[in-house]
Amino acid sequence: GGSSNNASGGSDNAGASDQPSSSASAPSESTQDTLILGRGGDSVSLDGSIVTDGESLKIVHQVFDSLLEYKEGTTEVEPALAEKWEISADGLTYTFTLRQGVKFHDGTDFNADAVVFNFNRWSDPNSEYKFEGDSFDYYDSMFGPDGARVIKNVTAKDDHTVVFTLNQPQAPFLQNLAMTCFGIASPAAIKEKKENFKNEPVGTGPFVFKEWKRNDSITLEKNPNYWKEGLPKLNKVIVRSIPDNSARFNALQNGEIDLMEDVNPDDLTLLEANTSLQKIERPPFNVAYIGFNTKKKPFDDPKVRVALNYAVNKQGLIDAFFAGQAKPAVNPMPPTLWGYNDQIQDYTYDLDKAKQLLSDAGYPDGLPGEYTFYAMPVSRPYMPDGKKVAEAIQADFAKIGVKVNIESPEWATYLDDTKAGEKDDLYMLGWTGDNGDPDNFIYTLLDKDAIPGNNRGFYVNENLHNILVEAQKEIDQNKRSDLYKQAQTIIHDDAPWIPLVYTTPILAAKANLKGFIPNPTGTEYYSSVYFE
Amino acid sequence: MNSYVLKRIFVLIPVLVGMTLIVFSIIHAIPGDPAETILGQKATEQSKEALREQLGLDKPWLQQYFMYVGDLLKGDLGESIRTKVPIAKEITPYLAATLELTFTAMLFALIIGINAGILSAWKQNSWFDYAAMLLALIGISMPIFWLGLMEQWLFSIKLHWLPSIGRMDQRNPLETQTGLYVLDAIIQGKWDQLWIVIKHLILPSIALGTIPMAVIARMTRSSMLEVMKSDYIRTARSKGLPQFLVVYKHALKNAFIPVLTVVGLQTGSLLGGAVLTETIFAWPGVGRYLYDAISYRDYPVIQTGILIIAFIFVVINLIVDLLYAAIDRRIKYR
Amino acid sequence: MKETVLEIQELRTHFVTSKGEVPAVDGVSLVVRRGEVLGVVGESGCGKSVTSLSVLQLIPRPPGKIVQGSILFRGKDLVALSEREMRKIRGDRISMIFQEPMSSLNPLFTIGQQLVEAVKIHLGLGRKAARRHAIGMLAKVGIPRPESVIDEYPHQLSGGMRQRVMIAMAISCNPELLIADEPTTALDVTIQAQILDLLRQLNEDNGTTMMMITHDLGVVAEICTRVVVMYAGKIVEEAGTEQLFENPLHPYTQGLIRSMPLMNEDRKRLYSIPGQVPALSLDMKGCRFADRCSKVMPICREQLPELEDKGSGQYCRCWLYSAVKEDAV
Amino acid sequence: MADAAVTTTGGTPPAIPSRAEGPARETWQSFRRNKLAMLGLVIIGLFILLAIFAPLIAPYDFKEQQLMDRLKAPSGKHWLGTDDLGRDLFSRVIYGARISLWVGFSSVVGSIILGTFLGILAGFYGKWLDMLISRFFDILLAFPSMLLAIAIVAVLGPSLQNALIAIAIVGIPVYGRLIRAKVLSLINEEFITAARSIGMKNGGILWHHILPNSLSPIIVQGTLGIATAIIEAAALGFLGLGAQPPAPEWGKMLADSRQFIQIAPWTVIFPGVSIMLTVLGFNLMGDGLRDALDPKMKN
Amino acid sequence: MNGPKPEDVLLEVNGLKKYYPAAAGGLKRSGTYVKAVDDVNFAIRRGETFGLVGESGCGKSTTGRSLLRLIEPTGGTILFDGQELTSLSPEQMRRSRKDMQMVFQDPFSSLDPRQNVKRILEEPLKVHGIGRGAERRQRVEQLMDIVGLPIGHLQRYPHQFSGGQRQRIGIARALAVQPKLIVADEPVSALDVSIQSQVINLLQDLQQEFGLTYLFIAHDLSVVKHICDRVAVMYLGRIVEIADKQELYQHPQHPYTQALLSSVPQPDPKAKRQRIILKGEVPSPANAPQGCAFHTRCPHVMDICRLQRPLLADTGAGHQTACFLYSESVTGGV
Ligand SMILES: Nc1ncnc2c1ncn2[C@@H]1O[C@H](COP(=O)(O)OP(=O)(O)OP(=O)(O)O)[C@@H](O)[C@H]1O
Ligand SMILES: Nc1ncnc2c1ncn2[C@@H]1O[C@H](COP(=O)(O)OP(=O)(O)OP(=O)(O)O)[C@@H](O)[C@H]1O
Ligand SMILES: [Mg+2]
Ligand SMILES: [Mg+2]
Repeated sequence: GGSSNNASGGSDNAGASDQPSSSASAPSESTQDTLILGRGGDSVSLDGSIVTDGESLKIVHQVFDSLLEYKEGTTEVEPALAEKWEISADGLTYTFTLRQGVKFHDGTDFNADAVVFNFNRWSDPNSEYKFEGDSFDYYDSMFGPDGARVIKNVTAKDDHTVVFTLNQPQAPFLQNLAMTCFGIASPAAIKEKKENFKNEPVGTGPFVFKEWKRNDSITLEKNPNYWKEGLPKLNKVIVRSIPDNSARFNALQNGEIDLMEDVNPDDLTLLEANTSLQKIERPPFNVAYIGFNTKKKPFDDPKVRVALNYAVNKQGLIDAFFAGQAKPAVNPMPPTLWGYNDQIQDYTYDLDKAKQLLSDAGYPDGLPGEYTFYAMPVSRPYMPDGKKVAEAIQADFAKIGVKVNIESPEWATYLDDTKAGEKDDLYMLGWTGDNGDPDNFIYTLLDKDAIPGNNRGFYVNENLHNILVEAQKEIDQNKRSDLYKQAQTIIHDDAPWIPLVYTTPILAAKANLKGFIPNPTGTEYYSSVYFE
Repeated sequence: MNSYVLKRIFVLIPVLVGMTLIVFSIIHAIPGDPAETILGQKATEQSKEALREQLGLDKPWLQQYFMYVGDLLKGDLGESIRTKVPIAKEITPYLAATLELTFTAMLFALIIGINAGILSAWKQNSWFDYAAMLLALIGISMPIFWLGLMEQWLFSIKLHWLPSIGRMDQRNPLETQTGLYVLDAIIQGKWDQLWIVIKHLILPSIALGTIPMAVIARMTRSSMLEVMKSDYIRTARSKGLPQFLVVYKHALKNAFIPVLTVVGLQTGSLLGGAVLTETIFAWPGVGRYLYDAISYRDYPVIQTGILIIAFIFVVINLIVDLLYAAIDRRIKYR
Repeated sequence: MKETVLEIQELRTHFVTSKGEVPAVDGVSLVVRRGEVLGVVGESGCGKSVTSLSVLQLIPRPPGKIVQGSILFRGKDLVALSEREMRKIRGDRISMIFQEPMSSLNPLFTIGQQLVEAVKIHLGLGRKAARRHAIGMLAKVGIPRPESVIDEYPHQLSGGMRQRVMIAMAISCNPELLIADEPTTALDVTIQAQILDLLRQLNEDNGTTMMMITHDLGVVAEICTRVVVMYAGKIVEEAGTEQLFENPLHPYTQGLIRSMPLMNEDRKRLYSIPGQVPALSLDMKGCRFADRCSKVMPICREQLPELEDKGSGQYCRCWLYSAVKEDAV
Repeated sequence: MADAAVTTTGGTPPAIPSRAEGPARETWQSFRRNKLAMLGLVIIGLFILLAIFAPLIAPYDFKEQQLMDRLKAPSGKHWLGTDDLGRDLFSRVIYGARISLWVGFSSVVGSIILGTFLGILAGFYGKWLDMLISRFFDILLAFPSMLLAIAIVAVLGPSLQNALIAIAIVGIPVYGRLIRAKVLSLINEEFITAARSIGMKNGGILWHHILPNSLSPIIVQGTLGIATAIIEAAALGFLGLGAQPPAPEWGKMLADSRQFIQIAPWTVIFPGVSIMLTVLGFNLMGDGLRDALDPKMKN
Repeated sequence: MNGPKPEDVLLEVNGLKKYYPAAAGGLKRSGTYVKAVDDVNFAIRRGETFGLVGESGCGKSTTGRSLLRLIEPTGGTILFDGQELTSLSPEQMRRSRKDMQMVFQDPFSSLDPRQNVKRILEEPLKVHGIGRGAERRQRVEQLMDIVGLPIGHLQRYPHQFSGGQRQRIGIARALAVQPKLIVADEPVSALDVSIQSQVINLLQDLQQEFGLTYLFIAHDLSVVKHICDRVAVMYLGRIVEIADKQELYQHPQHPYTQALLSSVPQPDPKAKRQRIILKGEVPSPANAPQGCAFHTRCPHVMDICRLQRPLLADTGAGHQTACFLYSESVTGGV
């Protein structure tokens, strides 16, 4: 508290001392043990294996543990449910020794059978635990689709030892296993709850799922038996969905929430001026892009795609909508990731050139007809306001004779629709890396294996596919790096996307919130968070 | 009286049938294949078929309708496509939230509206009358979503007087028994929490209640003026009754009848306006539930949500009708 | 001569409307004496009701206002009284019956609730006593089953019964003056006969002083002892009832009587007063009846005649009988 | 207050004016005396002019973006400031008037045509037809109107046109009932009996007596209805169920700008004020028309 | 004088009935009827004025309107100028209305407020295709002249006229098509005495000039006495007595007629007559008493009156009465 000289008068401490509002009657700040987090969208499902969106995984991350995990604030692999592991020389057999004494939230034991159960559920297309409408997209995209599975089988050697046998070596195998989506679920709970498991998840993580009020809040409570000593520090975490960025920011200023994601770039000045708040930067690890639906004419033509690439003013967008907290994107992966090809020159913003290229492609008067341009209805770390950016781009496209209509169905529908690829001609989306391997960008998003799935443009390039598969099998990181650079060149020329930006997502929190270490992947444990 | 009640209810039957028919048709009015619209194109034929079966789309139209009504009568309100949870179960907390909000808004509208109307009529052509009626006119012209935003801006963001969103400080949650937080807090005797709940209610109720308040104030005023001109008021005055008795006993009771109609109708504006208010104030009510269902194309939820709100509306108007008859004994004879 | 109960002097009651100020009552003076029934007759809109409402200070204000004049009730000027003091008189010492029995009772209260109000206030009776009193009054005005009627609502009664209730209400505090504003106009003849009978009884048995407003000369002949004839806001003639019918002086009164179809004699053709009642306005001059009068003289259009005593209690406002007229022209 | 009624009090013959006055002329005269109503007329007139001459008045193209100039406060260059895409707010507000007025007028005209048709059928021909149509009205009215509009748009898909259709449908029973009640009361008027007694046909009675006499409540309700329709369209726009970008619909503009309420309040204030003013204008005018046309029909 | 000779009769009504279903309070129709007009018989001769008197609600208007089939009668026959009206098709009926017209009671509501006098008077001409252009205009001006209104007032609207003038417009409209019969439903009861005599005189003049036949409905017995040749007295949907004017007023037979006549206040303070004051009020036609409808109030009630309904029977000299006092079977009892 205390007075200050900032712009908004004496109200430096929006949350507490100045007004006798809600927060004032909360128990004194020092003993606060509930974290209220505000974010832009609700989760789609709380079964991490069937979703790919960050808002779902954020919660899944708190409830489930994977065999491995990333060190706080990085993408380095650390032991988690697996204490140690051995890799066979051919890279085809991994033997994990599991942590003992760990229990699921429902009281059942975590053991090798549970691991086997989970992996079988994901890999067996006929598993009785694959429920109506579900698909294990992440599994398919990280470990190959049915028919081209990387993992041959998973067996329990004893109660605490699991053996993975691979069909082929996979370089980022451990990296992949550490992903949130491969959190181990309680088999008993899945068997009991069936379809409803995705609404009432049960894992071994630091927080126990308590309640989900759709589109309002998810309540998590401390797991008293958590295997990490002394954690979690919080008693309770409430994650609220407040779609409007500024409403969320208001709530933070007003003390109604403690931590918010995705600060509106336009609100940065307010945030920095407010001494009762702190600004938190997430290490940049994402890319936002516009994808072409290459199934549809005329976007099956690379010339058209390249032409449109010239029609986007990335720097203008960054200045306008990102408050400078972003860089123009060139490649489908962020420059902070190894293997980034910095030789590639971006397409410049040049409407005349764009027109010229369209004309070359056989469209001297612009593209015929009107196209549906899906713009994200929610705020994402890589894209605070998709609809507005889309509107700006819409105007530029119009100048070169490309008429697009913006549509923004609700988020889950949006993801479904773009995955189906029937309604949209262009779509805006982005990706935050979740395991620190280029594979997780390029293969996941642009390989033909990721159809249907994350390759929402239905972009198929055999050449690229071969390179990516080779890179997966290659163990030597330098060689892999070269392969990925080669892949980026192909992609640049083929232009299945218009890469937009790499952003540094901004979070804001109350000044007295400590121990929050943002992870580049966008998901972090709240277990070490506490209030001063 | 009882036969009057029965008659009123009887008259409602065709309306209820029509309502279910309209709501039932929602899913049929979707252009193209509803199953595909809901599930998306990539859905397997198998899952589409399953959904059609769940929704009963595979049967003849009339049979579908009877099944639908049959389910409703059994209390089965369908299942959400998105969450697979029975809607009857899922909707309850939202319903409570909406009822609390609309009730508070109506209370606010009634208390201020009726009193302003009486005063205006009493002091006809005074500055108070002019000011109140101008304000009321502005009130009925106010887009409530804008009013809500402005309130939020002024009272939460600028002045920090009141919370901007939600029903309750989540750090300090309330054990819910009835789902109506005010009631819960009172039952449990948690007075400081009651205060927090009330503070959360103020802004959205004002936003939602402004239009009904303005309408009620105008109606009360004109109805009072009308009644004050009537012969029986002259009779009452000729008996030498004091003015306050004339106004509050003889006039108000008569003037209240048209006001009551308006109150009934305005609950419709409240229930409809809840969608907007709840969106702005992140109020976890049926309006928002419904709004979300629309964006998710969760048609069973849309159908049921609309049906429930319309049903509440119909019931409230039935109550209003019965209240009439209680106030005015002539009505049953008409 | 009996003592004076009410004396109206030069009463002017105006209404302010969008079309200007309307002098609905334009200098009316009259006297009501104890025990008599004074009739006030005249065509629709001539100001009968406004006169009577002025007495009780029940003119809607705005648009109405008493511009001038005094209304002396037992020597006290009602115009000067405060609303509070006036309330003590209304319903207690002066009470009133209105024309429309249908709308003059509050539809939402029972007969009893409406009857006891005045009794409680003016006679200070308790609940039970007031009710007993009310039942007694209902019986007195000839309502069958008063014990059950008292708990009924107005809509359950017929027009005649309602008018009886109104009368019961009006006489329940035993008023010194009862003003009846067209009490039978809305009723059928057979019912009208019943009500007139009741009123006559009240006058004869209890000696209730009445001011009876009507447009029907038949009613006047039936019940009134003295009559005042009004035309366009002014009194044009005043006389004892028999005198008036025998020897009407004012051409308007004459015309009125001659234009009525009669039961007991055959008239080949009715007399008809040409034209219609003039619209009231402040800038009328001369005799209000001049335009329709068959005996009109130049002065009639110029100057308003005074209401003059023509002997034996008959007064008339007409130049025909005025001595001044020759000088004036 | 409403002294227009005085002409019919008692049997007093009204002062007969030298020139014959039609009801329309009298209405206008009593309307003109009502200052608030005239204010409403002026407001509406202003917005109508803005809408008609938008291309001439608007200093910029309403969809022209100047990303460099985004969220600029009102100034000489941009009278009402710019929005977050650097579009001139003044121009957008002016073009927005087109959309709102169009939606208001056309949806109300639509509901009036259908409502009047059904209302007359029900009121005039009665019997089972009346039963059927009245129930239909009851059913539509059983849904809160905003909700029904949302439901209709949910089925038809979000667009300005569908919003317009929804609003029009929601309005049908309002006018239908009004007309039906009016017809029913007119039918009992003696001049209708008189028309029948001189041998007039039903069609003639409808056309020459019933319709002209039903017009005034319809005009009043229609004017007020435009106000409602504009608010409803804006509400649908606000929820994203109405006009789609880059259409400068006021409700949509509000929704898109609400996140800038703190840093650029003008982006929220001006569209809101525009909605309120137009709606206020129609409400004032509707009130005035009611007092002038039909002093007895209060609320 | 015996009953009218057939060729003299313009209108003959036999067994005319009009029943309205009674509105019931409960769920179902009560099955009872309001017998507004119940078996009414009378005949009107050419050129005479036939009076129909009775108290409010006794069915006078219903009778009058049924004659023109403005109300569809429930039963009975109407023979007009040799033609049976009840069997005509609606279109034929519409055309034959040219010969029978109505004048209404309420001078305010019987003229369309949105039409000026010219249009009001032209309407019947247009409907029956009488004249066109200049001819029609001439006819309209002629009508104005006949009823004594200045031609300069043709462009005026009804509200710009006084009650008496409006009644003249109504009469002019009825005259426009040169009817044989005019049903005048209380044409003067809304008017002040001084105006009333103007209209009565006008009606009488017109009758002379055009040889009109009137059915003159009224509740004012003195007016009826003045204008009519023969008079019928109605009570509760039935005619209880018909006679020539002089006969009826001098020798009323039916106890109701007697009471009625004695109730009329006489503008003659010296005429102290024996007054018959009836007990009670007119029963509602929804539950009319059994037997003679008047027996509940009749001072001469006999046992038979409660059981049986007396028929209208000739008691000599064309005087018809429906009362057991005058029927032979019970004469001995009196
Ligand atoms: N509230 C009012 N506002 C304006 N003018 C009024 C009002 N009340 C009465 N007047 C005018 O006062 C005049 C006298 O009215 P009043 O009611 O006294 O007539 P009346 O003689 O009682 O007629 P009636 O027989 O119709 O009752 C009328 O011309 C009328 O226009
Ligand atoms: N449409 C109707 N539905 C039901 N009952 C009706 C209807 N019209 C008239 N009645 C009833 O029929 C009876 C006779 O009505 P009618 O109008 O003929 O009486 P009236 O003699 O003309 O009376 P008034 O003197 O009041 O004009 C009344 O009791 C009335 O309540
Ligand atoms: Mg009067
Ligand atoms: Mg009648």
